Amino acid sequence: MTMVQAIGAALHDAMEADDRVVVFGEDVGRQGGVFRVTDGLRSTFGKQRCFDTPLAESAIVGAAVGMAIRGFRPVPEIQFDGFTYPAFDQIVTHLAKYRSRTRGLVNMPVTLRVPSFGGIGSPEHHSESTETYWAHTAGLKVVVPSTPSDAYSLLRDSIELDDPVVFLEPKRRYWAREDVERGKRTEPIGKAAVRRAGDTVTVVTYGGLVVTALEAAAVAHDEHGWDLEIIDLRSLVPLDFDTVAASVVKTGRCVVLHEGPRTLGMGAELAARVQEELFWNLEAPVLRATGFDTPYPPARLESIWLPGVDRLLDTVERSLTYDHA
Amino acid sequence: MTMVQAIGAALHDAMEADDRVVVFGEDVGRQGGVFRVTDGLRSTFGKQRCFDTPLAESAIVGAAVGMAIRGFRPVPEIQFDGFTYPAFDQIVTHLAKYRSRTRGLVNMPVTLRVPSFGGIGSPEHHSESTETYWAHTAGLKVVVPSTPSDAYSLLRDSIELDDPVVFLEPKRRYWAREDVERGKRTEPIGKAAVRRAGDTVTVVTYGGLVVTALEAAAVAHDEHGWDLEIIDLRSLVPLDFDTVAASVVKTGRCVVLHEGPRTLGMGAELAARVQEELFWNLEAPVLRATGFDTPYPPARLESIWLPGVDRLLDTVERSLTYDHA
Amino acid sequence: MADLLIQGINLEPRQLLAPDGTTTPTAGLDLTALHDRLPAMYETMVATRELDEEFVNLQRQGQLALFPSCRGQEAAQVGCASALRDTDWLFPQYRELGAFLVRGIDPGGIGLAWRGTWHGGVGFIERCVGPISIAIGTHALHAVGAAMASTWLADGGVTVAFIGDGATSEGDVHEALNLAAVNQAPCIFYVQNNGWAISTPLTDQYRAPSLAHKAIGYGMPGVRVDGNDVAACYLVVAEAAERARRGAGPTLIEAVTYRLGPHTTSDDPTRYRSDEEVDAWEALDPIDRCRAYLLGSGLWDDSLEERARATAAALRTSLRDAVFDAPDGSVAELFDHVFVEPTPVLVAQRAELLAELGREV
Amino acid sequence: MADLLIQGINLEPRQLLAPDGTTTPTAGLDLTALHDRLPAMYETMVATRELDEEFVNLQRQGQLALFPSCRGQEAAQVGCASALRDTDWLFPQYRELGAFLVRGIDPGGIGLAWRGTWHGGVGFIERCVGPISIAIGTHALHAVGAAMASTWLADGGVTVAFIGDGATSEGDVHEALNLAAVNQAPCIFYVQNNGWAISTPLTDQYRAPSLAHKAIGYGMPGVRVDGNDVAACYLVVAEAAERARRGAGPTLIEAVTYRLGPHTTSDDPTRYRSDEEVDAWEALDPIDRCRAYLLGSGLWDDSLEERARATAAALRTSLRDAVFDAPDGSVAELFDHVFVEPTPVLVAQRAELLAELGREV
Ligand SMILES: Cc1ncc(C[n+]2csc(CCOP(=O)(O)OP(=O)(O)O)c2C)c(N)n1
Ligand SMILES: Cc1ncc(C[n+]2csc(CCOP(=O)(O)OP(=O)(O)O)c2C)c(N)n1
Ligand SMILES: [Mg+2]
Ligand SMILES: [Mg+2]
Repeated sequence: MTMVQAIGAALHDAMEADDRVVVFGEDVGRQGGVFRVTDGLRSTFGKQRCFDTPLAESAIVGAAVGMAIRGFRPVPEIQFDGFTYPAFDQIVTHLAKYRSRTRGLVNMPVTLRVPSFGGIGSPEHHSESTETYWAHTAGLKVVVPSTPSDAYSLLRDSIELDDPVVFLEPKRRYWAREDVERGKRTEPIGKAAVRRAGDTVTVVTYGGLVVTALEAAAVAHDEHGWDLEIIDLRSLVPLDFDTVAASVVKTGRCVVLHEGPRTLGMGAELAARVQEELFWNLEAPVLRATGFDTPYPPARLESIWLPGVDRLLDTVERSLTYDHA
Repeated sequence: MTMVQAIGAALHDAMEADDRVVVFGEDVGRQGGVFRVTDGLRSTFGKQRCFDTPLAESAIVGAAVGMAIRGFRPVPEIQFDGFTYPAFDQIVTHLAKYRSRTRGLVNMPVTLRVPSFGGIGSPEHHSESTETYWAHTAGLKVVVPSTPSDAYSLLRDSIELDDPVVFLEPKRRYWAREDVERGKRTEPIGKAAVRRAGDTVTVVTYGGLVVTALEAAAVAHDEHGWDLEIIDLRSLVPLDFDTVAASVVKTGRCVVLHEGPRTLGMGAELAARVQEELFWNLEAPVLRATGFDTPYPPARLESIWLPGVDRLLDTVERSLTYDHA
Repeated sequence: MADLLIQGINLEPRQLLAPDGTTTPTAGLDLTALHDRLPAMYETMVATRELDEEFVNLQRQGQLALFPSCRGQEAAQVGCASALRDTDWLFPQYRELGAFLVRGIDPGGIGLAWRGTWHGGVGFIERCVGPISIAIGTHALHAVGAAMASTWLADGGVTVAFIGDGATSEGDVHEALNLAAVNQAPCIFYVQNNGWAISTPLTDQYRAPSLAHKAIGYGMPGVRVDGNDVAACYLVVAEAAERARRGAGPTLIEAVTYRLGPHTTSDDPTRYRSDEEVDAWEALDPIDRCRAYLLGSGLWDDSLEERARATAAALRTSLRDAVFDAPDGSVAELFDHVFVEPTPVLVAQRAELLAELGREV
Repeated sequence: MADLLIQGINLEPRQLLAPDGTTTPTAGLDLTALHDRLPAMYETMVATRELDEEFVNLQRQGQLALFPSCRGQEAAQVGCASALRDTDWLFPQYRELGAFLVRGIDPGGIGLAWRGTWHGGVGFIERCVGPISIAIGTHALHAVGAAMASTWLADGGVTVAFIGDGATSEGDVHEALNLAAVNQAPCIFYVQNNGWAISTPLTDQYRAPSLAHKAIGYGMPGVRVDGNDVAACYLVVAEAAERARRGAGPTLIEAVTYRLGPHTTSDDPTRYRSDEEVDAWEALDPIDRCRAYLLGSGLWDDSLEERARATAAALRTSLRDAVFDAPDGSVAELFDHVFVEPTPVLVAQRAELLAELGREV
């Protein structure tokens, strides 16, 4: 099953399990979504439970808030990462705060699905890393799967959760295949996965770059004899700091890998946390292999702009050779 | 002169110096702004150069982009921090990227003034710390004055700059008084100020909390004999890391103070940078004295939620007593 | 009057009660059907006016941080809310005290919002009313989502979004109107056009012949109503609600009224509007008008006024009791309501803050 | 036809040329005044059609990442842009190839956007055209700001925002229409209603009688025009531009047309629409219609077709030359255009990346 199919299966199974689950967004109905994620849902569940909206992202999220107030469990889709911005106010002002504002009386079991990140040669505004905006905003959970089976499981969990989840789907992994056992849950939201054990350097990452990190680990092992420990965060809020800490205690070195701009990217928070809590365990500073502080580049430049195996290995090497210069 | 008056004077002087400068927003004309910052501008410069807009923040920023394309230097106001969110898309998608998209042909000399942050007992959505959203977004400069004379000077500089600036005005300092010499510039954007020299711990902050830090420094000195070095960043983008670094080299300890939520607040970026670049200079991890990862509290709870002298001194003490636990 | 019919929408607001309390000879509407309801609406309007004054007093006494008075808009709010069922959802902006009282929301719970004890107020949701919503225009979309949910639940419910004239300029209100129309959602957009958005007059807010005319661009009915005529407001909303309940979709109603007081207690309206303008609207007071009609139509009896004053007094007392020197609430609650289960970061931060407070004591 | 007049706006689009190329006997508009302009518009429509095909070819050959064809919308775009001055600003969405050619934008510069060499394209601003704008609806506000600037500069300029039917649902378009109306900005909102927003049909997009009807809610003139009639599009825009230039404010124009091709080269329209629908619109081809009129009115001469084909061929060649295996551009440029002067962080990151690339070589 591809990740696209796994997500589609999760939506199907969630809709089957609970008729309060409704799926909507731009082109998710008739067309089954521009990536075909929602293919078949309209014919299976009817157009009341899977429908096309007008071209209005704020409306998509705002209406979801209203539906949640009335007991539904909306799973809206925003067509691409960059189009969450018109809905920013509804997400930050309401989706994130409604529970607080109503003193816990109204939950927001809304899962906002967003095909996200770069790497597939898309046009402008289609490759944004938005996670900092959500993770900094109190009241949102932020989930980023990296494999089809996790995508299935984390999406089912997200839909069942009574909190709002921004569910960032790494488009560049949409066509990755894996055997997915339908109905089976992997680890819950809030639990990171150690994708490869190692004791040389801890690499913390998520989403589409988990594969990059694993590739780099293979090279590092073969060419340098370094054993990288690769941690896939799976959710950024809640953050499974314990798993990160256990690894850093072991390796003494940590590199964070993400593709969004470096300034105030997740690497900033992880570096801050790791040095705050594991200061004396560190043999070198926490380093960041990331995208740059520029707008996301045009398609032809993305492969050199994005952090790949080279940038990660350079950074790992800097960590390993760091000394009292 | 109060900070309100200093900002008003800067607007006046900028409009007088350059007739391409236009000021607009909700209630900035007839009323002179809800804080009276723009008082008198409409009568002095006419309603073409200082005007009220409909209640539509995206329109305010989007129109500013269009005016800038045609050679104007718009200085729009968003009435309160939380109301930048409806304009988020225009700010992030266009204001920040227009210069890149046009390959440097079109500058965006737009200064977006935003009465910001908490501390004055305002209702919901009127006390937001938005700086992470802007500082993480490539293409925006982010300026935060802490004194009336800096507010005057930094605003004049921002308006003269050909880049877009998000100008965050700390409301709680609006009524602070200082002798402001009209026309005089303090240090330029991108230069931090050492507000108090000291060699015990470096405290990095900005905006309304600079005063808090100075108060804490006085207490620290009197009660504990600690000499805090207080750095006022003045601009978050560009960040004057050299000034921070020089201080940390001297003190070996650093605490970042800001009022927004801790996760991915400016403290995260500063901690990451400091440990990346000054790892061997640190005697303790960079620590953060901040707001919490909750929505901004109602007025009656803000004073205990906001980081004050106590929280800062506790954090300084943790830095000083940090050892190999 | 024909020249007031612009593009099929009547610029002359629908009216049943003329300012002097006589019946307006309009549209053959039967006012007697309302006779059993009018006394209660009168009572609520009086209570609203008085409770509003108490809010202002409490703000002056430093007990509240801020208050936005609804003085002058009592008929628009009470008329509208009275025409609905208690299970119909209302999504207010912030100035809808009259509607809150119709719903029986405890004044203290409203007061806690303005005191700064809890954002959004307390006791709203339990009455099918959204929390006080300060981010202008945003709640209109919640109303549409809730209305769509009503259709799915087939609960016969109608949802009302209260919107100011200023709010109509926000993108969210446009998206809400359009989404409701496309889905024929049982939703009423109830615009209180009170002449001002803080200091911004209508001429700087829109150029349409009226706000009701915006309905045309969404393919829904639009109607103007005299917002100082409680009977007309009631009937226009009742009609729209009936239409919505039978699946005929949303309606945009513009209630033409006036904000007699300042925008909020922090505002100084003399900076932007004339006394003459205010005086002209004072003469159109919605409560006086209703009383005059009740008197003229034989519905009046002095016990009504007594009852109204007694209700008002009780509400004032209950407000004072709830907010005067009210305790600040617990900071721990802030952490507890962010998520259903706090994250590890929140657990740690909560403990940190409690430790800090403990140390301070 | 009277029943098509809904709330003062004619649902029957204005038309000068009937589908068979004869003159529609409408509104007494004088077509002969357009005779010296029609051949050039025909030429540009043909060039647009052919260049559009070349774009599609290049995408199939892997030279472009994506392309949104404007096939079927040539008259709407060429007619509109031809009615304006070269100094009038245009803010396109992304599908306006016809308008780009009227402005003489180099096809290669357009191609670089779709190849993925530079966001927004190259060579637009120099021709008073905004960059390709993919974030739907957002650029409408830029048009209003630019139009307000025109008023202040007293340059007699008119600004046009090109908007899709889907785009009308976005909050930004509402805010733009309202802001333009309130300021009586010299701005034209030119909606190409091409029947679809990707897979979303008009019935899921709005419920107004037409998109032109939205004008009423903003207090501006609204007009429907046959978007496959280049003469009608020209005249309607010329009228609106004249009105705008003399300070009479904005206009909303709905050009009723059809997207004959897929949404983009990535789209498969058979998933959501019928061949019959497409065939019906193929029969209304705007280029055929213009040619038929030129033939019937004696304006035709064979050299016109030759010239058109030659122009088209030259544009195709110029596009191929510019984009085929075009170099990727410099990553350094990315850092250089973020700000006027790069920040220290950007200087460092730029050096870092160049070092990384250097090491790779
Ligand atoms: C998104 C947003 N922008 C700005 C404000 C500041 N503000 C508060 S009330 C108000 C005016 C609202 O006018 P209107 O909608 O007419 O309602 P009224 O106050 O007249 O009842 C403004 C601009 C806000 N609360 N929210
Ligand atoms: C804000 C935003 N949301 C979603 C999209 C994805 N998208 C690209 S084109 C399109 C449909 C646009 O339809 P319309 O405005 O009718 O223009 P057309 O493509 O028909 O020319 C959508 C939804 C986008 N580009 N921007
Ligand atoms: Mg108002
Ligand atoms: Mg379309």
